[in-house]
Amino acid sequence: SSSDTTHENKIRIAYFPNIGHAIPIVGIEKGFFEESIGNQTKIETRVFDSGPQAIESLFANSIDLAYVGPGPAINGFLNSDNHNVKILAGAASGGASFIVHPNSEINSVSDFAGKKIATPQIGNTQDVSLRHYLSENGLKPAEKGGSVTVYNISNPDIYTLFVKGDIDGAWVPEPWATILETELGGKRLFHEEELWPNKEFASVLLIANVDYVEKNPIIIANFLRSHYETVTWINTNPVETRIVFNNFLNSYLGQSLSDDVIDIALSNLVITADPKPNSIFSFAERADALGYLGRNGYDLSEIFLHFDMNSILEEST
Amino acid sequence: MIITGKNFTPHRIAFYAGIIVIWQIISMVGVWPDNIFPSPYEVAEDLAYSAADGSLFYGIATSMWRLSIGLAIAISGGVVLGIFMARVEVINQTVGSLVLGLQSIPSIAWVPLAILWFGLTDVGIIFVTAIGAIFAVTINTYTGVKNIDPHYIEAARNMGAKGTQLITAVLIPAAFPYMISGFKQGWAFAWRGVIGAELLFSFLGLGFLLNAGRSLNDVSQVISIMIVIMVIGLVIDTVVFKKLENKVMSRWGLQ
Amino acid sequence: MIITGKNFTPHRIAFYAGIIVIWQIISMVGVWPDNIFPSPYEVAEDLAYSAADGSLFYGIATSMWRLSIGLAIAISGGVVLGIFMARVEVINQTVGSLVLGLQSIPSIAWVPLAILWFGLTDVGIIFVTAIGAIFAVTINTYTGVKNIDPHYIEAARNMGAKGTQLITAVLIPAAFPYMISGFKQGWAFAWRGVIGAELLFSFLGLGFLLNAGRSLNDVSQVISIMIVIMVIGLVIDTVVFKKLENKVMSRWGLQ
Amino acid sequence: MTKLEAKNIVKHFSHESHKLTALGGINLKVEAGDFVCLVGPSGCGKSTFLRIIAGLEKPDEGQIIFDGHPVTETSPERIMVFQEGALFPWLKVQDNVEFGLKMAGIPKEERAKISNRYLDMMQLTKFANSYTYQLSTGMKQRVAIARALVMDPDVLLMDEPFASLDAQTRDLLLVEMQLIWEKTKKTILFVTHNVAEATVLGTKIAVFSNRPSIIKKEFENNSPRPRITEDESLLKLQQDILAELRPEVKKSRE
Amino acid sequence: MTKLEAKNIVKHFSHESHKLTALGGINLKVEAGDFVCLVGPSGCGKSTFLRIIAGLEKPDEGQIIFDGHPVTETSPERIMVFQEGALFPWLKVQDNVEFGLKMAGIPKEERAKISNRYLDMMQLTKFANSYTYQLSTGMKQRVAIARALVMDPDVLLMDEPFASLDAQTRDLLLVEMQLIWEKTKKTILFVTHNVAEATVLGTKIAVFSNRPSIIKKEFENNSPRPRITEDESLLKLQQDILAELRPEVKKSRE
Ligand SMILES: Nc1ncnc2c1ncn2[C@@H]1O[C@H](COP(=O)(O)OP(=O)(O)OP(=O)(O)O)[C@@H](O)[C@H]1O
Ligand SMILES: Nc1ncnc2c1ncn2[C@@H]1O[C@H](COP(=O)(O)OP(=O)(O)OP(=O)(O)O)[C@@H](O)[C@H]1O
Ligand SMILES: [Mg+2]
Ligand SMILES: [Mg+2]
Repeated sequence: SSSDTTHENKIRIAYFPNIGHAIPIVGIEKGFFEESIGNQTKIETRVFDSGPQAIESLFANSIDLAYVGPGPAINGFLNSDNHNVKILAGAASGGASFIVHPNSEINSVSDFAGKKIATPQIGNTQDVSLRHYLSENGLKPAEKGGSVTVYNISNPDIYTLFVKGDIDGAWVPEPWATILETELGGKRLFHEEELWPNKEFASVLLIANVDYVEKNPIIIANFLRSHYETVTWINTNPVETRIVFNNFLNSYLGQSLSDDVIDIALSNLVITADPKPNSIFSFAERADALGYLGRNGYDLSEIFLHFDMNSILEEST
Repeated sequence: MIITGKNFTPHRIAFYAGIIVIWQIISMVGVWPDNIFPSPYEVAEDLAYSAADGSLFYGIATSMWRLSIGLAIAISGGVVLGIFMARVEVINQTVGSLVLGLQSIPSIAWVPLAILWFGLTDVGIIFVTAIGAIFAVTINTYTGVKNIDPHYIEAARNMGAKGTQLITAVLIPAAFPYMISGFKQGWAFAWRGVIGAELLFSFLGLGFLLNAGRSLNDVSQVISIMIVIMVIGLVIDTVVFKKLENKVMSRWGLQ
Repeated sequence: MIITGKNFTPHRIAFYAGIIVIWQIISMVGVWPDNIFPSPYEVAEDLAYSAADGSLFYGIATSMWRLSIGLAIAISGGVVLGIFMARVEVINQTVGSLVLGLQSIPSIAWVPLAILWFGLTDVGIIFVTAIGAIFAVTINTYTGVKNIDPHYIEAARNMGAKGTQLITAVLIPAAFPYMISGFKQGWAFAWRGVIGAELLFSFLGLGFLLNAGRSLNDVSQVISIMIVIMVIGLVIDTVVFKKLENKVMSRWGLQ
Repeated sequence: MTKLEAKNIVKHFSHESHKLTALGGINLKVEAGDFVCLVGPSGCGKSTFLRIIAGLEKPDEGQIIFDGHPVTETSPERIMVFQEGALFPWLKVQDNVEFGLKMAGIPKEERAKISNRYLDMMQLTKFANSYTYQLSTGMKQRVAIARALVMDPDVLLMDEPFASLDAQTRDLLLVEMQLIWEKTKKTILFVTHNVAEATVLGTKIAVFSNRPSIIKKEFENNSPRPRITEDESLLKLQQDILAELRPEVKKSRE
Repeated sequence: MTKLEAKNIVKHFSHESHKLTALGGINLKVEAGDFVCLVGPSGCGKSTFLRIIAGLEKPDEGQIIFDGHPVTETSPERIMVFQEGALFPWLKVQDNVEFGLKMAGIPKEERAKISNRYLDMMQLTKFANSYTYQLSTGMKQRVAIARALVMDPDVLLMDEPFASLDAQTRDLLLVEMQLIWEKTKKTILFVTHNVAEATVLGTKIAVFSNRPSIIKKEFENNSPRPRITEDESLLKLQQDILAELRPEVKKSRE
């Protein structure tokens, strides 16, 4: 494709303008990544708002690293040529909730029948969780002849539907869960992690183009190091994280969120570099049961890229 | 729907067969990896699969009925508006200019408003469809009417044609060769609008299937649905618009 | 860019003023909550804001240059293709039918392919823009050429016009009144295509600003950008296409 | 009774490189039942004058008084046969002929009865179902004449209706026109470049001058009817008219 | 030397309700330098015949031999003046006239020199910059004639070129046509419905029968030139031609 020149002195990173992507946002805005990689390598960033687009860009060799949810990470791995897209690290865990519309009578899963529920995108993390949750509770979505109508519609549109009262509930990531709760009076029925073993599941992962990693081990090692360091910084500086995040929103979208929303949203998720492998495998099982992983079976045994950061860093110094 | 031999000429068949062969060769040579450039075989397999489980036909039927209503609105609205724009300068200056402006807005930007006004209903999708198609009909009707030989209108008025009579007996038939072109485009844009709206509303139909393919990064499903969309477009063009066009053209002695 | 008094007639001004007043009334009555239906005042404020910090003008400039290239491709390709479709039945049957089929595919469905083929570049956006616009140009050129009075072509051939000469000296000028209509639509669809592509690529331009507003549910920013898009559409239509159209029409004695 | 009066009709046109006064003040009084033939050099403004009478064009000065009222718009009371036909290509010949009747709301069978009569008169019965592009130029002209005659208007405005007809067909139609006029006592304005034709048909022949044109001279013509082209008695009048015309054409050469 | 030969030209057309044989086997030999006038009833197929010679229409049977070769396509060697003008509305009068010269790649100044000569001949100099909708019907017809004459073709095919001209303008052009023909010894085929005009111009007058038409009779015409419409010496020939024509028109009435 047309955009790639030499990769030697360049690393191209994609992420979303969401609070779950605090690592790359803080890492870029505070200059942590730049500092760690050194000034020989130029960092280019792209801000996306959907997983599939990030995967397409990886496939097209337009980016080298991306922060995405487990759904796209798995699809990216399975659909890539020679499994050229793999998970390098975790970035966040948790951070999705089920929000009930103030006028809706949903108090527990037993009230879901006949209701209209939204999730942001087919096959994304919340969508798989919702559909799995429904089937675990003996419910089926309308298109399979069941009683629950599932809408896959983007977060801003979910907001509009919430305002109008056209939906009864939505399974959404942060900060949308908090926005629906604080701005529109929605009721948080449960945090998604409550449904998972150990109350944790990977919600944002760092994935990479394997070719790039193999060609640029030192850049990647340095990058990963600052990825880990940023995790620590965020967890020790939540207030400053909020400020950085809002500054980013302001400069990128020309708008920011209220401090409350960010604080609550941030407290509802865990910034961690642990990819929580078990949650990814069970997520894949659920997605497969929904027919999302193709007709030919799937094999995730290679999905994690084994990358020995420490020995490379030692060698290079 | 009778597809006559004339519509599917040897040339056409050879052309499409050629495309498929080239496509297969490219995918075999491996210029692009399989995940971004699937082979025709894989696409056909996907198609067969979604045909077998019925989801394809259900999707087609859903999209088609939304399209019919949206297109009907676009055609009737577009013809009326186009005629008035061509004949009444005030309307051209006001409503006409607004339609034109509205047309520059991508359907995707309409979706939030459609949701706001109509909710997640068929009506919302039909609105986005109609708004996507009306302009092509309007502007072609407008151009057709503006370009009518003024002598036809003079003769008709001299013989007593007025108001609605003038419109139905002269303006519409005289502008018809261009209006067909508007209908044809209106059809294509409505088809496109309905798919686009379904994709964003993610609410049944072919657009939904397309979105599902994209969300799962399943390029061969995306391409298979795109092909279905195209084929339906071509068939309708051939059995409806080409026939209409040929008939009108031969009447006017243009063939 | 000189906007003459003629283009902004009292009627037009009154019409748009009326719309704003009605809008203000609806927002004051409070049919819909403010956060999804802002008042014109809020929208104007937002507009002023993004104009003040320069992002608006940068967005406009970026979108406009992508549009120019995409539209140039669509117009030149569409004119050539339209002429050949009208004159060479084999091309009509093959490439022509393909264009028509491709046209039914919403731009949104092109985006994944554009990313795969061209990467996250301006080229991808230009591709989506050109593909969105080419069909309107093609089909209007086709219709225009098909509807040329056959006597013009006979007379020209009799006087020795052949090949390219016939095309440039007869087919294009004779079909020009309809080709303008194609350019006008091509422009609207290209404009729409560029915004849509920017929105999906999330890559600078007005479409990006639209998406930014949408991402944060800032409806007043969304509407303010939609208005900017519309106004640019209207201004271009008035200063470019209306002028061209009036000139050609008056030459042909149609006004 | 004065059916129609042109009062000082002036009409200007603007061209790319100059302005042009087509009609320089036309005055003409037409009594009910007059058959007025208009002759004049090519481009002097005959068609323009008929169009103004029909209400299809506004004069820059002066006015047309019709039945005592100024003409403001076109109306089926004054039906025009256009010089260039203006047949509707989307209609069959018969539907073209019936167009005005249909607009007037006359039922189908009655329309067919009327149109068949005139199609027969114009020798077009066989072509009733043809489209206009399938006709020869002379046939089109006959359709246009039939389309006007079926309307049975108060005033007929005919702009060189026989220009594309062969001499024999024209002779037949000259007879028909006289019959129609005598039977219905219509008021007819008839533009022609054929002086013989003018003298056969007209009760009055008005000669246009060169641009800016006025009516240079009017001739009365009371020869007995039916007249035919070969009538010796019309020769003198023809010579007189030609004598008026000749200098006008010369002038336009200068 | 035979310039042009029509060998048994047959042409059918289909209409909505019937088939029609326009040309029923036309045979005609035209020598180089002949001025052949074609006369016949309206709708008999004169225009169709010229179009076939021009190569704009294919005969269903027979062929046209031009300079020893069968005609397969149109060419500027045989330039046609269309009965209905076919002027280009997007070009100014002068550009219309120069169209063929431009196609032939003749430089601008030379084109202007040639076109100005013919615009003057047609009394259109003042209208060189006008568009065609700004012209009267007769003026348009003169533009069409000029557009053909500038081409200076081997064979000129003229389809009722003077039909919309007044008698005086026509007389002037009859003189011009004879001058041009004598000076350049062009081969001309000239359709007209005016028998006097045919006898003034033609070295040969061919009379078409009614449909399915054949050439019923050919007349030689060796009267001395220049001839004018009023020439007494042509009267006898005119009577003979009319006598041939009359039954044809009658037949078409039946
Ligand atoms: N394209 C066509 N389709 C069907 N019929 C046609 C077509 N062109 C000509 N004809 C028929 O062929 C016959 C001859 O037409 P043509 O125009 O050659 O006559 P013409 O002798 O030139 O008559 P005129 O003197 O009226 O111009 C007519 O009866 C006409 O209806
Ligand atoms: N729409 C127009 N725009 C500009 N000039 C026009 C227009 N219509 C007519 N004219 C001019 O007005 C003059 C008179 O035209 P008109 O058609 O009335 O002549 P006419 O007497 O009918 O001629 P003909 O015998 O050739 O039909 C001409 O010089 C013509 O150029
Ligand atoms: Mg005239
Ligand atoms: Mg003819």
